[in-house]
Formats: sequence, structure tokens, C-alpha cells
Amino acid sequence: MSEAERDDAGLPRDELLAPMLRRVIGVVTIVSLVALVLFGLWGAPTDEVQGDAQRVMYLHVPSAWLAYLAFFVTAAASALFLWRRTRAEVWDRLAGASAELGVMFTGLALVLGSIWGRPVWGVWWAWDARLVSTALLFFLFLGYCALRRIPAADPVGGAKRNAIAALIAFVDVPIVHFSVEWWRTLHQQATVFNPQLNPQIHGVMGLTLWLGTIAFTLLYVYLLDRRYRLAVLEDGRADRELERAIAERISTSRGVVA
Amino acid sequence: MTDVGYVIAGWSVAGIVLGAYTVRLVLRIRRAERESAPPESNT
Amino acid sequence: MSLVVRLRSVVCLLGRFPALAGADLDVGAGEIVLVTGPNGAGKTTLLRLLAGLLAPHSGTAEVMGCDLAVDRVAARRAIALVGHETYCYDDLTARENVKFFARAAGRRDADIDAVMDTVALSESAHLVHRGLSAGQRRRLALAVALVREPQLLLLDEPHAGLDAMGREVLAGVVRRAPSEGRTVVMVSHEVDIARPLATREVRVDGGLIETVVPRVAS
Amino acid sequence: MTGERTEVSIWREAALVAGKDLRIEARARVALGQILPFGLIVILLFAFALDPDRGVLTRVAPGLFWIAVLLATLLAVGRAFAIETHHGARDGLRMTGLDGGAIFLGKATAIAVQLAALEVVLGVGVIVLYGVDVNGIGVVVLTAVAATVGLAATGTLYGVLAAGLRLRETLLPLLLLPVIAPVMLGATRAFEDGLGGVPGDAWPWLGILTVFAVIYTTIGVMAFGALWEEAA
Repeated sequence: MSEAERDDAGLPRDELLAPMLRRVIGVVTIVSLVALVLFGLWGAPTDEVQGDAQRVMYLHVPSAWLAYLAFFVTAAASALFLWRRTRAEVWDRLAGASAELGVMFTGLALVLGSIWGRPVWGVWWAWDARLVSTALLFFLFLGYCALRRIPAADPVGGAKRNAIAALIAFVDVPIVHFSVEWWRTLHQQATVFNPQLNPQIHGVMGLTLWLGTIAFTLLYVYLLDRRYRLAVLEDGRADRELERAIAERISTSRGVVA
Repeated sequence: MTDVGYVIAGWSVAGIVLGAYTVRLVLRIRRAERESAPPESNT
Repeated sequence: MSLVVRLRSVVCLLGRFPALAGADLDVGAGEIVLVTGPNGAGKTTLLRLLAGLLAPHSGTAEVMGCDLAVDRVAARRAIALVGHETYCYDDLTARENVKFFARAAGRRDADIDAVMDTVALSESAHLVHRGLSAGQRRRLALAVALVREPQLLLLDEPHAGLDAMGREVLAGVVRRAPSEGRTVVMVSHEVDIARPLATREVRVDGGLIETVVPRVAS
Repeated sequence: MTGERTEVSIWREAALVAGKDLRIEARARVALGQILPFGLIVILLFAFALDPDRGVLTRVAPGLFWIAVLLATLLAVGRAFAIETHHGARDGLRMTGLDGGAIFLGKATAIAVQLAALEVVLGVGVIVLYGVDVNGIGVVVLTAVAATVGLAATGTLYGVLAAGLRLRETLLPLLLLPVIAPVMLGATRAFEDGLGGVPGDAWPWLGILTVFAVIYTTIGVMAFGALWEEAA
């Protein structure tokens, strides 16, 4: 790429995490996920008000947290890519990888929210402020990923366009959040997701919720590194072919001229 | 459907989605690695 | 003689195809450079590069003192590219189109009328662009470029589609360019007409530029 | 050497671009002849869809009005960038060296003007067809202005972002609609407070609409130039 300088080491970094660190994170992720399953399904006591259905919360809340984290990472990486001094392929790939994970976690949060809402409140979809915000976030992600799939004539130009699109959507998230909060607080209705109305989460339940959040975040970091690695491999092949085509063109025409 | 049914549904959906994505990702990486460096891996 | 264009081993990509693969070129102020070479050799790419519409993949490219790798937009106000397209809007009349580009360059009505006369479009100035003939459109494209009073005039096969009167207009514009402080880089296949107008000729082939034996224009 | 160049400030350049777009519209009459009738048909279809016993339509009239405006915005934005695709007009505009921000303000203004005209006619349509009685007109007009600026700004921003791309017709709604959800929400609630309820309640919604419009106009002025360069 003409403008995107190679990384400081001169070579595009192949992955985010050093292999050793990645294996460690991988193992810790598996351990924490297993612990989450144990605590989430058996360890934590059954909620008196909502019954066993409340156990879905241990996955729904972490997913929703990851959705916003992934979106923040995409926006931060996009900003770094746009700033000429820090512009590098790393940030563009990171933004894309995080967005793809964001779509998955946001979708999961919505599905789990629905599965949790049904038994507890008898509705598949509750117009709760946070659930609505998460739904809009889901479509912002989908739009961004759809845009990324469309190639641009100039790779750097396309990456700049995607980065700007990410920031435009990112600025929208707080506006959506406030407007939806105001909208839903007008219709004050006890919903399963409103912390003020939820029974105070404490003890083993609180621990399990923390465990879920940590396990999901670790999983996100691991998958982010793997998805980034895939992007490097896929870009790598394209770059090599391009350099070969240029070299070929120069050698043949030089041959002719000389 | 009893509450337990919903719990099982929720947790299995999460497991399937996350698991499937991870497996597919690892497979895609393996295939890409094989394609991009066939000459060196002739041991 | 200050250099208007300085290219050193420039590589330019069209998608993934290296249209320019290590091109070198120097053009001084007031020169009229004819660019020849087979089709698909990179001639149009060269003009789009000089106009700042394409970013160089590698190599150094300076036009009007601006480094194209850093900022392609800065020099554009002083450059005009007359390509196969007229840049105009179908629903606007010939004069309204020229007026838009004139106002964008800060010109006044007098300049517009003058340039419409230069390209002999005064009588059909009121016609809507959609209704203009191919020859009229080529002359309109020239008018759009001239009204902006560019210091670097890039012409991409300007003779194509020009009638006799149009060729006369073009010859006049190119001959007067140096006296009006304009440098011209012209791509043309109609060598017998173009060569007498040019002060120098270069050939683009296989994405490279080489100088043809310099001929002083007769 | 060259003629003395008068200093064309951003606003004059913006006015130049807006003038060009509006003159093309006056000549081609696409907004007046196609987008406006489209809006009216949508209003009519809503009446078919919702059994037009007065009660339902009157209550949801603000929401239906803004959905119709939203759909018309998609068409207006598409049209605004379609005129730049013929005869290499995009390259022509680049060669003028006009400031990206000025082009953004110009095109957004042209879209806003067309939307305003559309809203007046659709407004009359809704009042007549849905039997809405209007009081608190001040809030209604202020809301419409703030919402229109917001729609025009984000519309122009995503219009240039999607310009020239393959599949831009389906990509533009997917990108634009989630982002302008707050405008839909704010404008509809403000209209409801303005028309029926207590106009005073509308101020917070008007606040959100104004913040939205200011933010996206600012982003547009900053980002349009770079996006215009990348447009295929």
C-alpha cells in the first residue's frame, strides 16, 4: 500500500498476540468457560423471583458487554487508521476483525435477551432501552460489515472509507442511547433488564456474572487475534500476487526497452 | 416449556454459536496457512 | 526553467494492474509535450496521475511543486484535464455548465463569454448538454478547461471526434499555450496533426516512458 | 500569469454547488415530479394499511409522516449523487479543487431544501387525509427544521460514502436508517407533543435533534473531502 507504512518492525505483524501468550489465553479462556458453565447452571442459587430462567442472564449480560466493547475497539482502531501518523494495516484489520465479532456477540445478546424475557415476562421482545440500543448497534455493525465486503479501487482509499464509516456510526451510539433511554423512561415499565428494578445481584450470583464477563472477554481477545491472523493470511496472498505482477511488468518492459 | 427448557435453549444457543464460529475460524486459518506457504512445508 | 512535472520510477495501479511500472518524466514550464504509444500502455493513467486523480503506488511524483503521494488535491486548481468525458451535467445548458466551473475558479461572466467564443460555441450556448452533438461536447470540454485558466493543460486524445473547425480551435489553443503561461501534455494518436504542435515527444509503452528523438516543431 | 482569483469563501462555494444541484432539479424536476408523489402515495398506503377509522390514523400521524419523509430522503440522496455519475462529473468536481466541506454543505443544502418542500406538501396531506388538527405550530416547525438538517447531513454523508459502490442502492438504506433512528424518535415524539399534548414537553426531543444535526453537519464538513476522493 502506498501510504500505509509497514509496521515498525518493517514486516506486517502476523498476529496480535505472541504465540506463547495466545496459548496461555486460550487455556485460561477454556478454564473460565468451564467454570462459568458449572457456576451458571449449578453453582449459583435459583432466583426466587425469576426461577431458573434467570440463569440465561449469565450469558446475556456478558454478550451485551462484549457487543459494546467490540464496537469501541472497531472505532478506536478506525480512528488510529485515519490519523496519518499511526496509519497502518494493523488498525484496519483490527477494526474489521472486531466488527465481525461484534456482530456475533450483539446477535447473541439479542437472542439470549429474548429467550430470557419469554419465561420471565411472557414476551419474546421487551421494548427495554438497553435491548433497543443493542438492536440498533446490531444493525450499525451489519451495515459496517456489508460496507467492508465491497472492495474499493484503491485498497488504502477503501480502508479510509470504512474507517470513516465506523466513526460515523460510533458517534451515533451515545445519541441512540440517550434518545432511547428518554423514550423508554416515559413508559416506566418493570422489565427484566432494568437494574434498578432487578433484585440486588450479590453473592454467588454476582461472582458468576463476573466470571461470565471475564470468560467472554478472554474469548473475545482470543478470537480477535485469530480473526486478525486470518485477515493477514488473506491479505498476504493478495499482496504477494500484486508485487509479483509489478515485478513481472517491469522486467518484461525493461527487457523490451533495453 | 418449563424454565429449565429456556435455560438449556439459551446456553446451548450460546455454545453452538460461539463454538461454530471458533471452529470455522481455526479451519479457515489452517487452509489459508497451507495455501500461502506450500514450498516451505516440504519436511 | 522551473519543472512543472517531475516523475521518478513511478508505479501506478489500475485495480491490481500496474499501468505505470517505473515511469520517469520531466516537463518544464511552457513545453508542449506529445505523448504517443500503443493503447493500454498507460497514457491515460499518466494524465490522470498528473491531474492528481490517481495516487502513485510507489516512486516520487511531483506536479506544480506538490508531492502527489502526500497531497493530490492541492495542485488541482491549477490543472485541467480534458478527457473523454465533458464533466458536464445533462440538464444544464452549455453556458450554465461553463459558468459553474468558471465560478468555482473565481472567474467572472466576461471570461465565460470569451471562452465560449474561443471554442465557437457562442450560438449554441443555450442548448442543454444532453442535446449537444459529439463535436460540440468535445469543444465544451475544452471550454470548461480553458475558463479555469489552468497552468497545466492535460489533453487526452483531443482530436478524437473533433470536426474541422474543432481541430482549428484546438491548434490555436495549443499554440497560444506557452504565451499564456500554460504547459501542455497531450496524448494523441493523430500524430501527423499533433506532432507539428508539440515541442517534444515521449512514448509510453509497457508502463514506461522514453523520450523519442526530440524534434523541433516546424 | 493566471487571472486574479477572487477569494471564494466556503459559503460561496457551497452556494455554488447548492445552486447547481437545485438548478438541475428545477430543470429535471425529479424531486417534484417523482419523489413528492412517492411520498404522497406512501401516506395513502398507510391509510389503506391502517383501517382509516379516524382514531388510529390521527394518533400515529406524526410517525407515519416521518417514515414517509425518511423513505423520500433515501430517494433524494440517491438522486443527488446519481447526477454526479454521468459524463465523469465526479472527476470534474474534483478538478475544480472546491473544498470538500463546501461541496458537502452545498449538496446537503440542496437536499434539505427539497426535503423541506416535500415536508410542507406531505404535512398538508397528513392534515387532510388523517384529520390532524394542528396547534403548537412553532414547535412543529422548529422540529421539522432540526430533523431536516439532520437527515440532509447524514444523508449526504452516507450518500457520498456509498457513491460509486456496487450495490449502493441497497447499501445506502442499510447504512443510513440505523443511524437516523434518533431523528425518527425525536421528530415523532416532538410532533406528538407539539400537535396534541403539551408543546413544552417537546424541548428535550428538539434538543436531541439539534445535537444530532450539529454533530453530523460537523462530521460531514470534515469527512466529505476524503470520502469524495475515494468514491469510485
